[in-house]
Amino acid sequence: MKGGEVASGDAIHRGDPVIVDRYKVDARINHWLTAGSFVLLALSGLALFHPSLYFLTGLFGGGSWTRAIHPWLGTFLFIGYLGLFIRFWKYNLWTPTDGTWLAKLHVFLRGHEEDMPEVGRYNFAQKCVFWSMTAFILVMIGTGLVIWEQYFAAYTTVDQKRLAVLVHSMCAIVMICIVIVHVYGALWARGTLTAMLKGRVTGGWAWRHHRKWLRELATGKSDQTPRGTPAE
Amino acid sequence: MNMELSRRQFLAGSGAGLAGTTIAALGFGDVESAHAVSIRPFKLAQTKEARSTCPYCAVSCGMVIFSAQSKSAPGKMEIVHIEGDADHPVNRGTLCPKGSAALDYIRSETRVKYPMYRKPGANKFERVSWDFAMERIAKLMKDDRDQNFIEKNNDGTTVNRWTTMAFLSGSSCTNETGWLTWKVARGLGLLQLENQARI
Amino acid sequence: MTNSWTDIKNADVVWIMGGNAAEAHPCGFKWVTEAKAERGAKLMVVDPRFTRSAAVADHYSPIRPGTDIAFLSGVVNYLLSNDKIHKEYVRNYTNAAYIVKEGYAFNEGLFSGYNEANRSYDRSSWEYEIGPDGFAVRDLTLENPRSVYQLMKQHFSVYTPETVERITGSPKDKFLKVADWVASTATGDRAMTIMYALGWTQHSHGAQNIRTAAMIQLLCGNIGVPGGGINALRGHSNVQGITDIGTLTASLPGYLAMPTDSEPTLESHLGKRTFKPLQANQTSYWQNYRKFYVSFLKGMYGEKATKENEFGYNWLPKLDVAYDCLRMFETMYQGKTNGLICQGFNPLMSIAHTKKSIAGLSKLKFLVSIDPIETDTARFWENHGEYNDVDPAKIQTEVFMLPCASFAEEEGSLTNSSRCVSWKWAAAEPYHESWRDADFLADLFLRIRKLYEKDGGKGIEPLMAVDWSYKDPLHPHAEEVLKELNGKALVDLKDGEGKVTRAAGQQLASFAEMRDDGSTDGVQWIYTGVFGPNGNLAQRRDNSDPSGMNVYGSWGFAWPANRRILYNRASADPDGKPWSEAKKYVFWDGAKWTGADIPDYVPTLPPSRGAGPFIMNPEGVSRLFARGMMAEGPFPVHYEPFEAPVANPLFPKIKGNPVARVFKGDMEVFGTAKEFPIVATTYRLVEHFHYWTKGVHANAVIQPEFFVEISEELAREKGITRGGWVRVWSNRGAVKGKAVVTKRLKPLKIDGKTVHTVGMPLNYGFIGEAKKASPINTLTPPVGDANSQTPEFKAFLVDIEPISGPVA
Amino acid sequence: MFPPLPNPTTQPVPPKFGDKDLLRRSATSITPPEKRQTEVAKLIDVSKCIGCKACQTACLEWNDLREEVGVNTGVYENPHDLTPASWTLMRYAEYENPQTGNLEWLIRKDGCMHCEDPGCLKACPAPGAIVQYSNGIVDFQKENCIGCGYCVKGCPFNIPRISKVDNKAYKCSLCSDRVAVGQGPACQKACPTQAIVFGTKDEMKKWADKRIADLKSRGFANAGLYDPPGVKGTHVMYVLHHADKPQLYSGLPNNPAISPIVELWKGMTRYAGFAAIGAFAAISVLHRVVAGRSVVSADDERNAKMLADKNMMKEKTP
Repeated sequence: MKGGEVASGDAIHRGDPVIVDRYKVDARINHWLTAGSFVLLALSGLALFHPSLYFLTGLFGGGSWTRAIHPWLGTFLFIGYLGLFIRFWKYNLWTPTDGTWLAKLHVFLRGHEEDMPEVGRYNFAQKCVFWSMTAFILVMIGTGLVIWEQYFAAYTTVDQKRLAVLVHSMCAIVMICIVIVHVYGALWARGTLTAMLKGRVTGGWAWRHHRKWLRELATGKSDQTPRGTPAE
Repeated sequence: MNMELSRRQFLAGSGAGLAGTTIAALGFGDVESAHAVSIRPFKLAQTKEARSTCPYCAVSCGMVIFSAQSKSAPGKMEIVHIEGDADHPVNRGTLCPKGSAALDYIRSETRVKYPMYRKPGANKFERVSWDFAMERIAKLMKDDRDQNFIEKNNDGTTVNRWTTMAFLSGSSCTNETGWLTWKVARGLGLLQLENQARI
Repeated sequence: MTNSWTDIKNADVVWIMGGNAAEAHPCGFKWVTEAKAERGAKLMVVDPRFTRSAAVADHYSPIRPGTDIAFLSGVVNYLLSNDKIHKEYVRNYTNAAYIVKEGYAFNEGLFSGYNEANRSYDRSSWEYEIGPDGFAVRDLTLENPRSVYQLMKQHFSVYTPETVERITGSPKDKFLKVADWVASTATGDRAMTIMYALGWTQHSHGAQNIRTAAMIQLLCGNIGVPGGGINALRGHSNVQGITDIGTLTASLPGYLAMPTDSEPTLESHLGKRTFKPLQANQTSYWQNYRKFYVSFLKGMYGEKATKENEFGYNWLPKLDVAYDCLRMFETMYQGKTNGLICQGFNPLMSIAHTKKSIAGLSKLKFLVSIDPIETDTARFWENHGEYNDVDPAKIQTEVFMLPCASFAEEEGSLTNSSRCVSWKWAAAEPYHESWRDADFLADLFLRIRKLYEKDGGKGIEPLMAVDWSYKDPLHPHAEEVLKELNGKALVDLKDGEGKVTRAAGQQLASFAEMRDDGSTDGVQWIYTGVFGPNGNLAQRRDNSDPSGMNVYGSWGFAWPANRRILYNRASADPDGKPWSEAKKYVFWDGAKWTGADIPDYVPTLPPSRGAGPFIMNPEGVSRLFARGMMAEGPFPVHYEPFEAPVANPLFPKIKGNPVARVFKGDMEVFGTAKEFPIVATTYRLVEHFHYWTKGVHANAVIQPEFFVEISEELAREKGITRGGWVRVWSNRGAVKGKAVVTKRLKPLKIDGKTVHTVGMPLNYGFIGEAKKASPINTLTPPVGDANSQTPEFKAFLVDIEPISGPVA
Repeated sequence: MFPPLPNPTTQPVPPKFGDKDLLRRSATSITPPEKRQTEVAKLIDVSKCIGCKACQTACLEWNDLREEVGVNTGVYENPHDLTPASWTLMRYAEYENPQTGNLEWLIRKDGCMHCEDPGCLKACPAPGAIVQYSNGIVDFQKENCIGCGYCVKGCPFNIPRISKVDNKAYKCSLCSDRVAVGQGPACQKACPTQAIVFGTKDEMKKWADKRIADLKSRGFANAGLYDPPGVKGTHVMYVLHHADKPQLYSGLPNNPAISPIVELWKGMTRYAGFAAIGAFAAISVLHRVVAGRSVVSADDERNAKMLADKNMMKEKTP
């Protein structure tokens, strides 16, 4: 692929350890706002999903408020995610490496990333999260509008609403699962959270998880052929 | 040290995660049981009832009219509900869409509230007092009667009629009003006296 | 109504025609659904539209508006030619056996004695042959060719099912089913009730519509029996009572007559009206006319009414001509009326030819409207765009709009359609600044009197002669007025042996107690008994039904004499035995008349005396042959409406009703079938009451806007879509409304020609909460029935076109 | 005639049912009373209905509802549909009967059917916003309603409406306040032809049999009672001349039941959902335990340093 793996603002700072800038501040704000709205959405959604969780409406000032706020949070999340999408979509495009990477997934899960093919800014798993979130958010906003009584009741039949509410709740579940994976991934790979909190990672982190990205960053040129010797 | 940082963050995060359940423990869960069912209190309790007759068609259904102390005009009774009189042999408590809505008639927005007067050529009504209206009407009637009352016709027969004045009498008025109308109209010598019987 | 609302439950066949009881009288209609549910009665509806009455009917037949006489005459012909009549009833209780005198004739659609110049008849030939004994000659075999029976057979023979279909458009099979069901009640053990309303009266031949129906009922023996009768479903809650009172141009209370110029003395008036019997032993109750008249005068003028001054007879205004509504507005239109008081009346909406009404009202010096809610009439001078396009500056009328107490804010008595007088109590004081009608009338009358006392003026004597001795003259109390209607003894009333039967000052128990010597008063003889010595019977609320025949004799008071079914003596055969157990009602028990009701008969007069059951008539029997009573003739004839899509198929030369009154200049406002090919009819909607409820929110909600009902066929033809706007115009004006395209209206084949009918509700105007609309009478023709002058609202000609929408 | 109930009393009377008689309560698990109250029912005899709309105005007046004045759209229905302020509505259908060739004007009073198995209540997420009394009345509790509109989706008859004003759901309450003092619903009291009668469900079924027999005698072979089993019966029932074709009556459902979609949504989805979430969380924890954390080694740092130094020195030297 042409565009390369390097996003604007990515940079290397020599030193020990080497520090690499991965996320600019606006990207981080964008991410955390989106993340926050997701959490609130999940809580308000679950509150209306099952009586045993209705108590969660307490967090939003009661049932009516929950009902009123939830769709607006959804709208907010949609916009937020749109920002992330515009920022990162090109680094999430399919590359041949993703195929070989996927083939050695078991190795990755065992934590032996040193034996994995070098990946760019994002590995295959992260790309999956990215694209599935994109897809589900589209479905959620769509079905969400259908069941947004206050403004859109008139535009659809009851049967369409019924289907929408079913799809909406099912997709919500799947999304929550994906986010669990996403969050776990971030916690599992030590140093990852810092990327989103402080915006930087150590060179070692980059070398281990996104070597191709690091190389490009260092050489300034996008080159498919790995230089030097594989890490031992 | 970055790692340390992140760990602390993580704990903090999980702490936040706990918050929900803690709140539950604090009794959010009791929200349900706090609410009791509410059946609207029966609104006719403590009202005064009067037996009346529907003002509309000539089935003349029996009505029960419920009234209570007015909130707007203290001391006055205000009609709060109307329904059919179940004791009435004809309607047996039923009412048609007009009768069922008779309350909206009594409190109609187009109800005349005060005597209103329209001057010749004017394009609006103005509010006047009853005394002004009645005095003016009596005057207009007397003047016209004095001009146009016929005591004897050409053959010299006493006819005592006043043909330039007309009275349309309402067929929803009571029999008593009807008779007073007849008496007043004929007493003045009116022949142009009609009601809705023909139309 | 001859019978009562609750009596409808006793019917085996219910025939609704010229009315729409389910929509105009829903709570009375309950007794139709009860008859169906409880005794398997059959309901048939004949109407130009498939109405909400038809929705629950067992049989429906369409009909072209204004052709009811042809349809009904077809039934008469069916009954006579198939001999499906109640022979004994017809022979003994109708004038079928009476011989009509020589000279009476009918040809080319006209009866003997027609005078084309003044559009009226010399009715002298429409009479019985009088025998040497001074009584009318009869032939109880009914075979004499000049007997009413034979003349009828001949007269109605032209109305064959085919002819009926040709004129009315009612398919032959549907017509025959109706005729057959009618015939099924000519047996004495089954009864049919006929329910009609303004669908029959609002025609240039309205009275004859009803007469023809009455004849059918007589032929079947359905008058005077439970579940039978001919029942007029009246409009307003007290239109019956107000009609009884007689606030009608030519009426006195209790159906007594106003004096006319040709009756200079009381005797000259009474002489004409105290009818001698036309058969031996007949009651001819109108012989008592003078007692009622004198008692009335005593009530009207009290002390001042004496034998010497003919009880004040000459104080009453004398009628030069009858000022019915149509003439009223004609007179107004001619500028001959200066003042008008509208008491709970909205004439701008209810009188034909609105353009003319507006012009008339504009010529008034002053208009007074007293009504609980605003009426279109009170604001006739106000510009409401296309709905009432007038220029206030050009209208010099002084207008007073006075607030009146609503029904719930006053007490008094009302008389329902089945003549039952019952009391209502006030639920609250009058709202806002409104007055009770009584207070308005008293105040007005006393103010005018005061002005005369002060300044003098014309016609003081008759004005001052009126008795106004109420406890509080400014606020007459309802109960004292009802007492006045009932009447009392002014001196001790004694019987033959000098025994006091009624002490001076006591209320009379019955009009039988009334005297013609001034010793009794009582302005409303038919109500006498309502407030007798035992108090106010209108307030009775005992709803027990001792006979089990749905007769509630202890609820209120039904005039006359608390009778619930009129002519009920006819429910028994000449020997006084019930025609059948099923219809046992009033009968002779050997000593007296008894049964479920107060006998409409002298209680102790044995059947052997042969007095007929129709005691008001000098014949003692009912009239199939109307003698001189009807303007159009003794038998009904099919005349087309003044605006008809075809020429009269029977008598092509005759336009409309040959004796209907048409004012000078009004002939021109009629449209022709060439310009206006579509028949139009107007009607009430169940959701609304006349022109009031457009000002009542909830009713405006459930039927908010004027519309025009048209058939799918006409819609296709004209390119009109459901809910789209249409313009309907007649030779007198145009209205606009939404189109309700429906299967419930169908084009009919009339005399080989396809005729469309459109229907329009009359309940909308430019004042109120409902959407504004032009008054429907913008379209209707200003011609009335020849007897009652009821306007022809139910059949006229229009054209229709789709439009884009009104220019607001 | 069905004996009319006496006029209402103006004396205060304690309601005949309440909290203790709850059969179901939305989003709440309650133990129903061991003794159930006699089931009540409103019977609507379509064959006696004259479509006069007295039920509509009576309902407006009794429940203090203020509906808007609309327009005519070429039909008799007004308003054009049920609304938060119109809990009942006359629906008119013109049907040309192919058997008889006669036109039939089928007029049906639409409104809440008070199902024995109430879809609205089952769909409702707000505890106590919808309750079902043991006498069969399904009532909305405004103060608990959150306006989510789930009841709309749950109802097989498409009855509840959400107010744009206060965002609460509204529908016929069967005049629970009147029934509680021994009166019938306002619409039933008004109905001029007793096309609406009210009593115990058994009484109503008996009464219906009588009406059905009458209709059959008048040639309506398929006359029958509409008490759909799909919702375990209703407490508002119809007598229909064509019980075999309910849809003729302005689309009365042939065989109504809570939509399978709603059942799936309110049933399986919940449990599957929680299971899935639980599973993912569990797997994560498990993976953490088994695979440990992915840690950056010193080598990695060194390699990164080498890489950085190499390239960046290059850049420096001219």
